[in-house]
Amino acid sequence: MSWFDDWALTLAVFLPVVGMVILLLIPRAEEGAQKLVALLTTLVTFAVGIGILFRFDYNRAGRLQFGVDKSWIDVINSRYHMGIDGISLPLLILSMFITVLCVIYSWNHFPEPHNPKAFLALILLLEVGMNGTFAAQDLILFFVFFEIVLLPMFFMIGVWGGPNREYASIKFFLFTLFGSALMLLSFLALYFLSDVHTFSIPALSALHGSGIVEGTQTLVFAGMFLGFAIKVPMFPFHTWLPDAHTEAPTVGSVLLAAIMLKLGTYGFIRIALPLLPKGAINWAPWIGGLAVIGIIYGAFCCLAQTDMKRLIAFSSVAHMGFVMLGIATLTDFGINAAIFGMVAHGLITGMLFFVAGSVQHNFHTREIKRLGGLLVQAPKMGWILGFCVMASLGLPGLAGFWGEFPAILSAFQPAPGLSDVVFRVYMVIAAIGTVLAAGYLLWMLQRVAFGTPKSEFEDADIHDVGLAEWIAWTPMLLGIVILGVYPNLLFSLTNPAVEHVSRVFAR
Amino acid sequence: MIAQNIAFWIIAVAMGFAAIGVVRTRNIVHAALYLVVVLAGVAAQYILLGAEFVAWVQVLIYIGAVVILFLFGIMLTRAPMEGDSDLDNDQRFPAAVAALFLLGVLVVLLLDAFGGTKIKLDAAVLATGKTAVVGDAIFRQYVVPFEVVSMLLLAALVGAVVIARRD
Amino acid sequence: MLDAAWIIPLIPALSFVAILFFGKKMPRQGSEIGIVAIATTFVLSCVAAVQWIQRVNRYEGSHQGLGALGKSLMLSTQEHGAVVKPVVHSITWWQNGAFKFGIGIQIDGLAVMMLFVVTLISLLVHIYSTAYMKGDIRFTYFYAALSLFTASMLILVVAPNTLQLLVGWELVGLCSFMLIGHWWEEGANTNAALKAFLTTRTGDIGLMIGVIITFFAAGTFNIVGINQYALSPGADHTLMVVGASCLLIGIIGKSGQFPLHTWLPDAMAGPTPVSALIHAATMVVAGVYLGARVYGVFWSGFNIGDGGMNPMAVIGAITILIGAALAFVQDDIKKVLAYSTVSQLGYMVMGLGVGSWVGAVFHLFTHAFFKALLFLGAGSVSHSGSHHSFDMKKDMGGLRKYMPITFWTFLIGSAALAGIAPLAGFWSKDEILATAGQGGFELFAIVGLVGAFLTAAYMTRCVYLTFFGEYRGHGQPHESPKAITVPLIVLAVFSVFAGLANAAPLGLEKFGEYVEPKFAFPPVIVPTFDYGLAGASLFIVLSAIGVGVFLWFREEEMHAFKGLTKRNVLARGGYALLVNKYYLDDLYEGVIVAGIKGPIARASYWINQNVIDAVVKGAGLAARAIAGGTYTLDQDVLDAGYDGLARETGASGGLLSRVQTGRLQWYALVSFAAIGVFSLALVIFR
Amino acid sequence: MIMNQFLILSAFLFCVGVYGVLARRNGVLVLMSVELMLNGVNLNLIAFSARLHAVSGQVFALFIITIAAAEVGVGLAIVLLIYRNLRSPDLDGVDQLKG
Repeated sequence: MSWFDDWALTLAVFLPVVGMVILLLIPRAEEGAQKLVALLTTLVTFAVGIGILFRFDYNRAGRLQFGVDKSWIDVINSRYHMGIDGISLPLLILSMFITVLCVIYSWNHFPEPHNPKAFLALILLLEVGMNGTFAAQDLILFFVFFEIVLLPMFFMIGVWGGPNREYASIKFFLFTLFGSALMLLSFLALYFLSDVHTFSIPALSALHGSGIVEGTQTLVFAGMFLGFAIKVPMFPFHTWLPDAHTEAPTVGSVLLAAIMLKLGTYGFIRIALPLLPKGAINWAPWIGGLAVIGIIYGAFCCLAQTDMKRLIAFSSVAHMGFVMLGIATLTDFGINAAIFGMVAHGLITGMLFFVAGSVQHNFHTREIKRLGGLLVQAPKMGWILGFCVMASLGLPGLAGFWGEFPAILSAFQPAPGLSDVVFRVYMVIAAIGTVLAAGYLLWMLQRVAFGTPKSEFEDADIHDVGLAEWIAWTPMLLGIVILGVYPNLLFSLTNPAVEHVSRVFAR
Repeated sequence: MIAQNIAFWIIAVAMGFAAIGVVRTRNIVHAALYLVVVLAGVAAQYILLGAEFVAWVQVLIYIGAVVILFLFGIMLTRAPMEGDSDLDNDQRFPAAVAALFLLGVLVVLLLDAFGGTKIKLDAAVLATGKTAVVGDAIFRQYVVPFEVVSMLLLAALVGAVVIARRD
Repeated sequence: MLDAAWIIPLIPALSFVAILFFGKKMPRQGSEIGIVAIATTFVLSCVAAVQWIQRVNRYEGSHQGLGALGKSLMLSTQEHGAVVKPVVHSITWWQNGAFKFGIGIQIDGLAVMMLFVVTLISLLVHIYSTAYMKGDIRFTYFYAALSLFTASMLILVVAPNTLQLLVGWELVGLCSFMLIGHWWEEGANTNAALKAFLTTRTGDIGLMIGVIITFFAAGTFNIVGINQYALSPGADHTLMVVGASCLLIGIIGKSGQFPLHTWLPDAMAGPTPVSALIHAATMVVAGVYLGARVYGVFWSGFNIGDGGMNPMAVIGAITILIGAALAFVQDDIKKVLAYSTVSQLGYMVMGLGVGSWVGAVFHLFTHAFFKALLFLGAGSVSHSGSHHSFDMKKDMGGLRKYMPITFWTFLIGSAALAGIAPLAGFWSKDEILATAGQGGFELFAIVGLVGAFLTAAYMTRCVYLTFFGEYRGHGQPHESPKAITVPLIVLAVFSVFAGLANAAPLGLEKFGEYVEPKFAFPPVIVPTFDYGLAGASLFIVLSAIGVGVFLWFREEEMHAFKGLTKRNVLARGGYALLVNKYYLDDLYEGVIVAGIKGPIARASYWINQNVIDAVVKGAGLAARAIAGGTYTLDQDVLDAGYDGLARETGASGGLLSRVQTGRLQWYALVSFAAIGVFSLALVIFR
Repeated sequence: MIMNQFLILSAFLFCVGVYGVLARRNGVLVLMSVELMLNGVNLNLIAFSARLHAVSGQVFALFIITIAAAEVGVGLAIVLLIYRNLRSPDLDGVDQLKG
């Protein structure tokens, strides 16, 4: 099986490309074949993921495994360097997993203007970018994959989106592109400032930014911060998110919420913190502050929403605030919580967007005011919505809690060098955020699911959860429960790898 | 060496005038003929530099094929054969400035970089120009680019047909 | 059984899953699964209780003399081996960094007592509901939720660490949300459910932060560890004060203490059996249970041993008065009971606050029986007597003739609640008051007595309006079926005799002996039975009943009232006072009752509805307003800023677009010029 | 011989070509000017080949010649197309990219 160890990541990243090429060769009329090819591709990719899960050495989760290190662009000493450890593994698997489910969900939910061929090809391309980002261990490689993701999402929103799609897609593109430009600048700065002139992430993180003075670190970190924070998105760079989510097709929203937002937080953990520890310490209080502002602010904005999808989108801002708070503590505790929060948010918010998409599919509206009595007309969907709402507001026993509570907990005692008092204030504010979260989510649940159907939809032809939806949703729902009941599945995996990251900050 | 130097300067001056003729003449057919002079001069320079094979390829392809192609083009587009003042556009002056500026920069750069460098035309140089040597290099070292260029030619052929086809 | 107590919460949890998936296919729609599961847990809990008692006895047998002292002696290091330790088992649940978090069980007297109470009440509620909820559209779902509710509460009860406690706590909140909003077609019900969840969740902020603070202070989530740390001389007092205050906020939210009690009456929107479960055994007592569990933190944080005043006792005392006063002006029988619960929970919290651990827990124990009895009785009345209405003034009255079992059990429950010796409520209330009086909290003892007076009075009113006078409803009242009356009788028996578990003058102090932890427990005082106090309290209660009888019975025709005093024990007790009605009339009617019934009660209700509730509502509205503002800010300022930026870019683009002639050669010219310039720059700045 | 003889000559050819490309209106003439530029580059390559005794310069010159032929083919086709559409081989009329 040693060939598998060598090739697993390459396969995981580039199999979707193969599928995409095959997909593009199929004539446009044969939609069945197109769907089948897309499904098979994602399934085979996911199978590779399963293989990785089996072959992964959990006793050495802190080290890079499945490493590939081949020469790529010699001139700038950038290499085709991939590898995964306990931090990337869950996210990589999540990405493969969600993509499969998205393809299944798409089976009979293609948004206008239909064209499954292009749509599925874009999903596959998106998967390349996402998997690649989580596997890349070279800054340039990372950047390339990071940017690949933009393109399919841009088209997905711009072509298959809602009425305001052009505005949303361009806003999304410009925001993220602006961030990545500064990020690339920071990468280049790192290359030239470090003594070894390399883009290798492991090599650079082994240096811990030694040789770069504190002021420079702070500056370079600022560039990365912008790049990643826009992707996360953190307050006040979040305004692209509600528009993008509102306009994006269901699958686009799911992928956006479940995976793409994690690219930013992942970037913080993988690149920004280990490469520039001093910069991180200088920035951490500000990041934490923006994070808690995001929590409260996102919650307030949620309360003011009339559109279901927009509400969920703003709730992402709040939830990613918890993740960022965990990261900002710079402790292993907080970062573990953050990774858990990322995975949990991926599953839960992904599910919420799925349900919102199906609601829109049935009612042709997302106006909360016009909805009501979902439990009467589509009881299963209503229950699933209730379940997701409960998971999202951080009910213990479901996945959301384990991202939220430990993040709050970690803020009590941030890494040495950070002010205890400041972070304890953050802790209290974040705790208040949990109540607001319960408020807006239950408020939405009440108005969408409870009560009786409004008169305009009394005779509407409403389909409850169908087969494709069941197949796509059940694994996610199970995932939410399993991670909620036994969180150690994830914590034990991420912990060794996170300790590598946080060791620099420990006393 | 002196003979070669003299030959260089004669050819170079001829080429220079011919080149200016290409871009300044008012008769489009004359331009094509000036171009022949320049191309032949370049071929001669190749020979001076010992690149015999390339020189003959230059003569065959450029003078034999490309210039004929141009003449066809001139005829097909029914360009005015006699003198026509309207061959230049209105950005002649800025274009000249840009070109001269570029030339100045290049000359300064070249003088600075290769001020005293000389070329010795010895046997070794002449050996590299041999057809066998060039062929060897193309079909061993550069066989992949060669194939790619072949594909390119094919594509250009098809492309030219597709573009120019009357549909 | 003590070591395997993890099975106890597991069974209802499995039953929840089973009912969810197979309930609809079962002949009785899943109710049988729930009942069998809960019955099994009840039996197991009894076994656990017996084994715990044996364990304590065995221990005391081998440490003769020491054991008797153990309770009253201070915990010190020498005695570590000499006290009964709780049975603690824990496995690693998750691990984060250097911290390991366990899940498991901690079984001691308190846990065993709670297991018994929770499973018993839950079992009776399950049985009761087969009749009460018959034909409900979501019958199966109701049973599933009941199972989950019980499971969550049991998880909370057996929790060996604060984290598991928090998990159970939140799950209990979820289940109460589901059950209060059981009939979610109606907006009022879902509003109540939301209010309950959000209010308790507000309290949960406190709990969450309290858990975090105690964790960082003690370095562990383990309850025993936290208590040990809190009681050790080296404990950080500041952290303990803050931690205790935060935990107190959690208790206030969950146990309906002033000022977060407003959700409790609204929670009556749920089905009556659920109200019984919430008020007697699960949801609201979770707060008191938390207080009893990590008592060390409160003891140390609030300096309870020193007497005087502390936030916990004050909150409890205020709640007693507020709740009791509010109960007067309710027409809805369930709301009377709800406010009564608020008031009784106040006793428990105050009991904890004044150092009467045993009293508070004992009151929790007895209260569970009679309050469940009262709620189920009210449910029985509405089910069979008043056509599914809970309005005492409009749809009830005179029901004692039609529903004798319900009437007598309700009467027993009321008497127990009012605190008439020798029923259950008397003993537990007296224990709290005695401790308060002897532990330096005299003021609170007086508040407790006032509360007792009010309690007795409003219960008299409630009983009168429901069961006496003329029937005012429109249905055909009849006695309820067996599934309803049997639980009532069982509970009535417990309401009568449960108090004897800790009746000092009768030489029975088993409750304190077996329930009170000996390990990592603060040196609470054990009050001596005070006949004076007990007598005073009894007198107050009886006089209150008399006043009540006088006030409410008198309003009806005289013959009904006169006949009543001959037949009715309660009324006869108040008869002596009625004889003297002429010179007491002004006093009662003019001052006390008019005061209480009129301005004070109305004022507090008004304050409750218009100030406190308004604060809750206002907070909601303000949040909405702020939300609107924030959103406007978001859309009009931030977003507009970005859009403006884009527009500017566009405008400058327009300026530049004149350069775009569209002509290839112009572009080429620009390019070449640029190349020239850059090359020159390269040459110069090389 | 001095290296710069050839290099400057090639630079001269290149710049004359640039002028032609920029200033000529007729498409065919523009293409001719492009040929001038390419020849300048070729001369440069051959000069370096001689200087460094390396055959690769000549090989690249050959490639360029080939590509130039292809380019003329496609380029003339485009000019023809322009002529057919605009009734004139002039490039001034091709300004659809105008902003």
